[in-house]
Amino acid sequence: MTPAMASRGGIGGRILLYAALIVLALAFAAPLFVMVATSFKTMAEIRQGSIFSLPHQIDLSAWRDAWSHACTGAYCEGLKPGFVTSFQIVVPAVLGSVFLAAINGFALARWTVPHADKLAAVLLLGAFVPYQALLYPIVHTLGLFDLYGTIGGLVLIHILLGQPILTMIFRTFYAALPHEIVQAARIDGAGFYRIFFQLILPLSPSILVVAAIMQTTAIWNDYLFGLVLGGTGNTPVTVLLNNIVNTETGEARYNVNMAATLLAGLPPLAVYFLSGRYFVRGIAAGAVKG
Amino acid sequence: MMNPVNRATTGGISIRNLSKAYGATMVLKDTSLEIEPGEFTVLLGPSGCGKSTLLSAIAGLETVDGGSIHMRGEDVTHVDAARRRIGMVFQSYALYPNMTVRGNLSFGLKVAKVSRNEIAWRVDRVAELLQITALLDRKPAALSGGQRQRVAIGRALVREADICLFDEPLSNLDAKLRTEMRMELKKIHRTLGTTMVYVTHDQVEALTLATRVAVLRGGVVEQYADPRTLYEKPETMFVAGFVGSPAMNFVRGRFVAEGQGALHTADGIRLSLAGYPFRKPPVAGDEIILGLRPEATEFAPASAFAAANPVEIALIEPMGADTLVWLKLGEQMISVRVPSDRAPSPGDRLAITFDAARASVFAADTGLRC
Amino acid sequence: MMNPVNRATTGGISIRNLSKAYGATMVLKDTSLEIEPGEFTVLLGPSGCGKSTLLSAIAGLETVDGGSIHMRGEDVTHVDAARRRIGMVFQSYALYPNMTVRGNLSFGLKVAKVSRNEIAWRVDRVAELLQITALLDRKPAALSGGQRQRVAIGRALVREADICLFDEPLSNLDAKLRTEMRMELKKIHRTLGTTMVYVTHDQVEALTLATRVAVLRGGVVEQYADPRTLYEKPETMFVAGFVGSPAMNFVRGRFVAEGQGALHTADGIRLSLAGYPFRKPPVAGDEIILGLRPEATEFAPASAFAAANPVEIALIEPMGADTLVWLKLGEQMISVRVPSDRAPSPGDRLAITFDAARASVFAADTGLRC
Amino acid sequence: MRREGGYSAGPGLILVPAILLVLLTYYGSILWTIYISFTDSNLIPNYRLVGIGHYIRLWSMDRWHTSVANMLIFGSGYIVLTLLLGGTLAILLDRQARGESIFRTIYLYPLSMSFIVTGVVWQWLLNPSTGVQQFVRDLGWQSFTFDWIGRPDRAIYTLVFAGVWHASGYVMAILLAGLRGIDPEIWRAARIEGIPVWRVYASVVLPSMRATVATCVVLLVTHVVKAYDLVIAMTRGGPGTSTDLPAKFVVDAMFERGNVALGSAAAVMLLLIVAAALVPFYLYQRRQPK
Amino acid sequence: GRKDDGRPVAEVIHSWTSGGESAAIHEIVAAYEKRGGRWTETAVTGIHAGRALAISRIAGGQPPTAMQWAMSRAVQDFGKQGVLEPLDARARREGWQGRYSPYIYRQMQANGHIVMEPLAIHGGNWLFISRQALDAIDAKPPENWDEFFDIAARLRAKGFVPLAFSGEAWTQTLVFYNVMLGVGGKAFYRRVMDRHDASAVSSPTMRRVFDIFGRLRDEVDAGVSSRTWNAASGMVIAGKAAMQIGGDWTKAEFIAAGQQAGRDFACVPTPGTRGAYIIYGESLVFPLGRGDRGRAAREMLLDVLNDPALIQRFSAKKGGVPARLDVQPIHADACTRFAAETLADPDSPVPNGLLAWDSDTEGELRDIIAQYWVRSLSTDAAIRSMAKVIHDAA
Ligand SMILES: Nc1ncnc2c1ncn2[C@@H]1O[C@H](COP(=O)(O)OP(=O)(O)OP(=O)(O)O)[C@@H](O)[C@H]1O
Ligand SMILES: Nc1ncnc2c1ncn2[C@@H]1O[C@H](COP(=O)(O)OP(=O)(O)OP(=O)(O)O)[C@@H](O)[C@H]1O
Ligand SMILES: [Mg+2]
Ligand SMILES: [Mg+2]
Repeated sequence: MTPAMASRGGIGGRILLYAALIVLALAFAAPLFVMVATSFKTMAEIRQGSIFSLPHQIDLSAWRDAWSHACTGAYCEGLKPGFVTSFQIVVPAVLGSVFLAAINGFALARWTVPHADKLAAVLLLGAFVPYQALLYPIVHTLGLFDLYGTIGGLVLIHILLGQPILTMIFRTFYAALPHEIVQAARIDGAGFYRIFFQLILPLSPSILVVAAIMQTTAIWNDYLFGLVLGGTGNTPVTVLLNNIVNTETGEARYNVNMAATLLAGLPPLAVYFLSGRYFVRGIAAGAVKG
Repeated sequence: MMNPVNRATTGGISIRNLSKAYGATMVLKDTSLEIEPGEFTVLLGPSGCGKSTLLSAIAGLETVDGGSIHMRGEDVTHVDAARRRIGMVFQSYALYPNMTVRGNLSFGLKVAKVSRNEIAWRVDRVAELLQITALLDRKPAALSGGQRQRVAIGRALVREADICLFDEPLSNLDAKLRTEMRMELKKIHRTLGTTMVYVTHDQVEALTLATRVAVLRGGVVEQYADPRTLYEKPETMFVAGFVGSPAMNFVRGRFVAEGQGALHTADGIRLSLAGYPFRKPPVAGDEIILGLRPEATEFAPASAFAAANPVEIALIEPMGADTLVWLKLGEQMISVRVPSDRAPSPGDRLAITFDAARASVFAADTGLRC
Repeated sequence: MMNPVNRATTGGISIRNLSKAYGATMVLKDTSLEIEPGEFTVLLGPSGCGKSTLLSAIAGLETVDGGSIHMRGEDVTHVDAARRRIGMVFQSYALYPNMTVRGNLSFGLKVAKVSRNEIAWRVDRVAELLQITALLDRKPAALSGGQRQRVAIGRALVREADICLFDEPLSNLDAKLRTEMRMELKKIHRTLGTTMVYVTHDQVEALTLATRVAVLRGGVVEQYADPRTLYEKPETMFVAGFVGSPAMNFVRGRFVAEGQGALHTADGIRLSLAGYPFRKPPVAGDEIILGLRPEATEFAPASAFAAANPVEIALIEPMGADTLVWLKLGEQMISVRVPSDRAPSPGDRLAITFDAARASVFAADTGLRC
Repeated sequence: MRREGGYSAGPGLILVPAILLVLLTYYGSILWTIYISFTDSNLIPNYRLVGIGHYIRLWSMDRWHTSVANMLIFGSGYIVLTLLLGGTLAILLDRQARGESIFRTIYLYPLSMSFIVTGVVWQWLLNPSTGVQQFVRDLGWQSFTFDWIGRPDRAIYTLVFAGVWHASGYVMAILLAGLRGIDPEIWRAARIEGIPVWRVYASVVLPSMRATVATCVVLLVTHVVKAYDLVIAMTRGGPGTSTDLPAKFVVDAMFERGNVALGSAAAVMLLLIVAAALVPFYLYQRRQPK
Repeated sequence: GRKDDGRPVAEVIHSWTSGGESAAIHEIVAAYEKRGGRWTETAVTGIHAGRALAISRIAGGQPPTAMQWAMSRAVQDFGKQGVLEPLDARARREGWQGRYSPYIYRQMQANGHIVMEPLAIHGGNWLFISRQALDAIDAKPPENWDEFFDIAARLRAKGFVPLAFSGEAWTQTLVFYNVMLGVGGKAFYRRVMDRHDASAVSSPTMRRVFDIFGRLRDEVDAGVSSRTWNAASGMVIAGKAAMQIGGDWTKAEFIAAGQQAGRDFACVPTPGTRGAYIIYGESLVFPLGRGDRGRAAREMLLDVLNDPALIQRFSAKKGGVPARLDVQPIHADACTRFAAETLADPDSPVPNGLLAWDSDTEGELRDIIAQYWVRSLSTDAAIRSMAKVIHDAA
């Protein structure tokens, strides 16, 4: 869409547009407001007051506790230790899974792969298996290859489990690319990888961002595999968060819980925010007629 | 670019019994075409007749359903496009949107591991030739239609392949540039001896550039001949009607054996065919069609002729140097091209004359030349 | 389609001092153009000169940086495209990819709440006209380049707006179809009196269709005149060189006052300008340029002429009916168009003759007609 | 979608190991799960076959029927509303709004927050005595009632709210990436024809993004099928068993109720249901002209 | 990081993650490391996650040295699968039989082997009452259900929510068992819970249990269904609600809010349950198969746990009473003292749901009770379903 289109509908349309955007943003942010407000309250205030009220005074102790004091087992070091582990898992797993899925999606969409349709469908079906049902075989197999309890094993599993949906997303996206561009590159003598790296990847910033958002979210927030496959010592943030927040018979400190959740959510949020400029770019605009 | 490397004998293409369907639509039907090394073959035909499809098949971009393609003497039917070593210009440009013009031009060379200097040199050379030097650092989205097309041509030329395919490469260029480019292509073809297969709608392009023109109709090659033959001795009515602009006029009637043969139209007009070199004269009474080129037809004041074929001016189309005069010959319309300064006035009554030796006669039933 | 509704007086367009830049690139510079109601204006100019941009500005698809556009007497500079009530054909077709051809044609009418019957009738009519009836149920992806273009034209025509904009609508059609479509467009224009603004590269289209042609150069209108005037009395050298195909020949030299004036070239050739209707004759010694149309130039056996201007045949380009003969006049190249049957043989030595009254003379410094 | 007729070995080389590994992970696990469902595994898996008893018991359980019925109710509401809201957001953002990046991040933020705690916030918001109901009553509308979370017949819809809030950003991101790939000339053509913007979206843009929309649907279906955290965080399946979902049924059976075989049988049934639902979809996709 | 310095590494899975729990487990960690071992752990809260982790690790051949497991039927099933280390030799050596009450000692065995070591005991039949509320109506804590409803009515009149309650199914089940114990007495309770007597379910007593349990629905407020038990405690602490039924872990909420047992709130047995103790046991089990290194760690950990002082400190921080009879609670407040007194009677322990049933049956019963609570099931239907489930389980 060209900037000229922005003028469409005039000032009135613009005001309506922003009104809609803002109202929706407020609605989306309401739970966030409750969380932030709660995180700055003392427990006494939380018990007494309304969830919508602003804190009487800003109490930062919950944030401090969540970051470095809350207990998550024998140790009371807050979420802090988990961040390193989580980054160690998320960075390679997101890069690996997005990258692999992009290649596979492109190959399935635009290249002669025998039975690509069926392959894609069979692959996709995998996305519907509840992960819990995969748990035992995965633990068992990882154990066989001595990968159990290692970050490497966990990364591998995240890469594999992300494939069905990601591959589908990339395949759909690449199928819509004007195919003459790929043809021209083939005429130019470029092989699969060159076309992929020099032509296709630069054309896909928006979908790469989508995939990265999906994977960052999924892997950062993954609890089950991080818990079960991480083994001892490789405890990601979510497991710590869960230990802080979830309690069956211990006391609940909602302010700490909220602060911890907000803290744990920051890295993905940063990814969403930073990915913005890549989103704005359209693809292929105008390079192809017809 | 202009390295006088003689590749003249390397780039032959032989297309044998090719067929291709999209679902139920048969696009190519048992198409065969022998393109000699160094030849400049133009594919001509109405929109949708399968020109682009045939070109794609040659490039290896479309799988074919049957038949084979040989290139440089080798069977390449199942060889990947990337390994056919050709250049190609796409009808839809297909520029790489993420790369600048320079990137578009040098991509293929980089792939081929041409040295940096050589790339820079070739790109500059081609850019100059195509008058796109000033655009080298723009991306395709910031180019006009014609500019994009020139970049697309440049991308094919810069590779210096011994086979080059063009799908209507000049259609979005202005006349001046088109003429220049046409001459450049001809020069390139002469210098390099590259085999060129060229799809166009433009008669002038087809006739000036081609060593041979293949006229396609519904995926079938109707005639494959040098431009002069094609123009003067079209084998079928379709070719006759399709080649030449303004188009050949057709006058329908029955063959009568008077004199050396004549044509009688339904509304009583008689045209003598004296001097026409029949291959096999039709039987008297057969329905035939007389093809007259607008420029090979003239008119004279009506009085000088028999009252049997008076004509009336229906429409006058000025076309710059010439003017096209549309005449009513009985119920049939005929166009005559005259220099603009000799154009008659609307309403004048005239009669036409023509040289039967330069006309064409077709059998009405088969459409084949008699 | 052919409803004889007279809209002839409704669709005037007045463009005043328009300017538009893309970043640092000034595309339109103080462009003005008065298009009378019912006029058929063709925008002609080299690739990248701003034709599409000007058309987009008229359509309201691009904001302009300065100037104003009036339509039907009203200022529409800031009126949305949707409310300018126009039809438009895009250079890149811009068909709706998810809809069939029928859907593409009828979508706008449906939105405008035209009755079902009326829609069906109009679509069928237009489809027939454009020979796309058989394609009505296909989607754009399954069409050839030319077929897409016809659909795009259909989408504009079916709206029956009193202003219609065309961006190279016929560039992907074959000659036959192009001729037919050209005539159809002319007929439509006559019948409906629609104001048409038409971008093309095709000389023939420009000259046959236009009531007036605007020649653009770098976003500036160089001349805006009827085709005949444009062709015969180009105001600038640029127009002279741009309009007409094959292009006008230019002979550069100095004006000398001998007889009624003559041109002396650097290599000693003398050409008499006797009979040329100077507006304001140049000063003797001024550098001037003589423009000769290839078809308004003839040659005679060399012997019949002074030894001062012998010519040599450099290249012969057969173009079907005619042949273009390239001559060397001293160091300068001149093309002459002759009927193919009267083409000379390569190597012949000849001399050229021309009618100065039909030539053009320009001042070399300003490029303006003298 | 036209596929190039190439015969390059490149894509085969990358596809085979990657996809095989994915298929092995999923289908190996699925086969294992199928096997286990025919054994008498209880607390931990074993390999003693006992036949189809678990399937019979499964289909005789009210709770399973409730789960499946809930999945249909929740699934349709969730998918339809998420698509509508996500689509609306994508379209609003596509209109060249200033601050797009900020709005986009706000709409995406729910994704980054762990459901463990956002679930608590939603509980508060939906709780008649602390949340929206009380808020509105405090504003003076005393008769306002919004107590769905406590009503067995309505609680399932509250899951829809939270789910839509959580996932709309996803759908927005995917659709936005698709919208950015639409040929800008199409917009120009539509403007000339005087077609209202919404109509262009509805009749041209979204239909030509059908594959992308389908991707979103598939993605959302996987969410529905796997919906576990959501229920746990919001209602724990209650009131009673009124918000139970199949994934929760599976996990409960396997890990809480020490009945791995029954859980496996439920997982297998779930997969069969999904496969049955996907087949028509797949056939429809294939029938589309490419 | 998995440094290998030759020290026996105890790898422990547990779910003691909240502040008090963490302090408790830290006592064990400190003792273990003092002894020369290295402690690594996977702490995980949530019964599903914990089980998923534990079972998948055992099934996947990666068992931990020890794992926390509530004393339950499930652990006995576990033991029967042969995946837990028998502790018989050590039990004999250290005289475990005399160390635990007979009831608990019975629960420690599977297939005739000792397979778990209990650390602390919690009680499940407590009624917590806000002093402020009691004072407002000038009443004493109720001893039976009639008194309970009487007090409830008066509390409501004063603007209190009589009973703070949550929407979690397990709390509903806990309260149901409380009512069953209070209404039917120990004998009836054991008939159902120990002997799995389906006919008891069909008896009029059970109908009365359901009725009274059902009447509790009138004593709670509107927001009950989406509340956690902690939030329910918060209502009592904040003075909005008056009473809460629950386990002694509930006390931790009151303590954390700065309240004192006896002064700010009272803890008494749920009406009709004086002299009975619904028992919850916190214990460790030791999966088989970690090789020599694993065995060394396990033995060292068991040696550490043999120390009565450690158990005493652990239980104190954990908020329960020591599982061992030979260890006295320290710093006991009113509630703990009362619990210890009750437990001194060997006839007082009765099972909680986990001890009474295998997990599958327990879950099904929980579903029935939860559905009854929200009126998705009538009394008749609930009794019928419950009878069937218990009949099938027996
Ligand atoms: N988005 C853009 N950004 C920068 N420059 C642009 C952009 N669009 C067009 N231009 C430039 O503006 C000039 C005019 O473009 P326009 O498309 O109007 O040319 P045109 O006359 O239609 O040419 P053609 O005949 O090749 O279609 C060209 O030089 C082109 O490179
Ligand atoms: N993907 C497709 N599916 C179905 N039919 C197709 C497809 N592509 C092309 N066709 C049809 O095949 C025929 C030949 O197409 P092709 O593009 O080769 O024509 P062309 O001769 O290049 O025409 P033009 O001069 O208009 O570009 C056309 O009738 C077209 O409608
Ligand atoms: Mg084509
Ligand atoms: Mg243009």
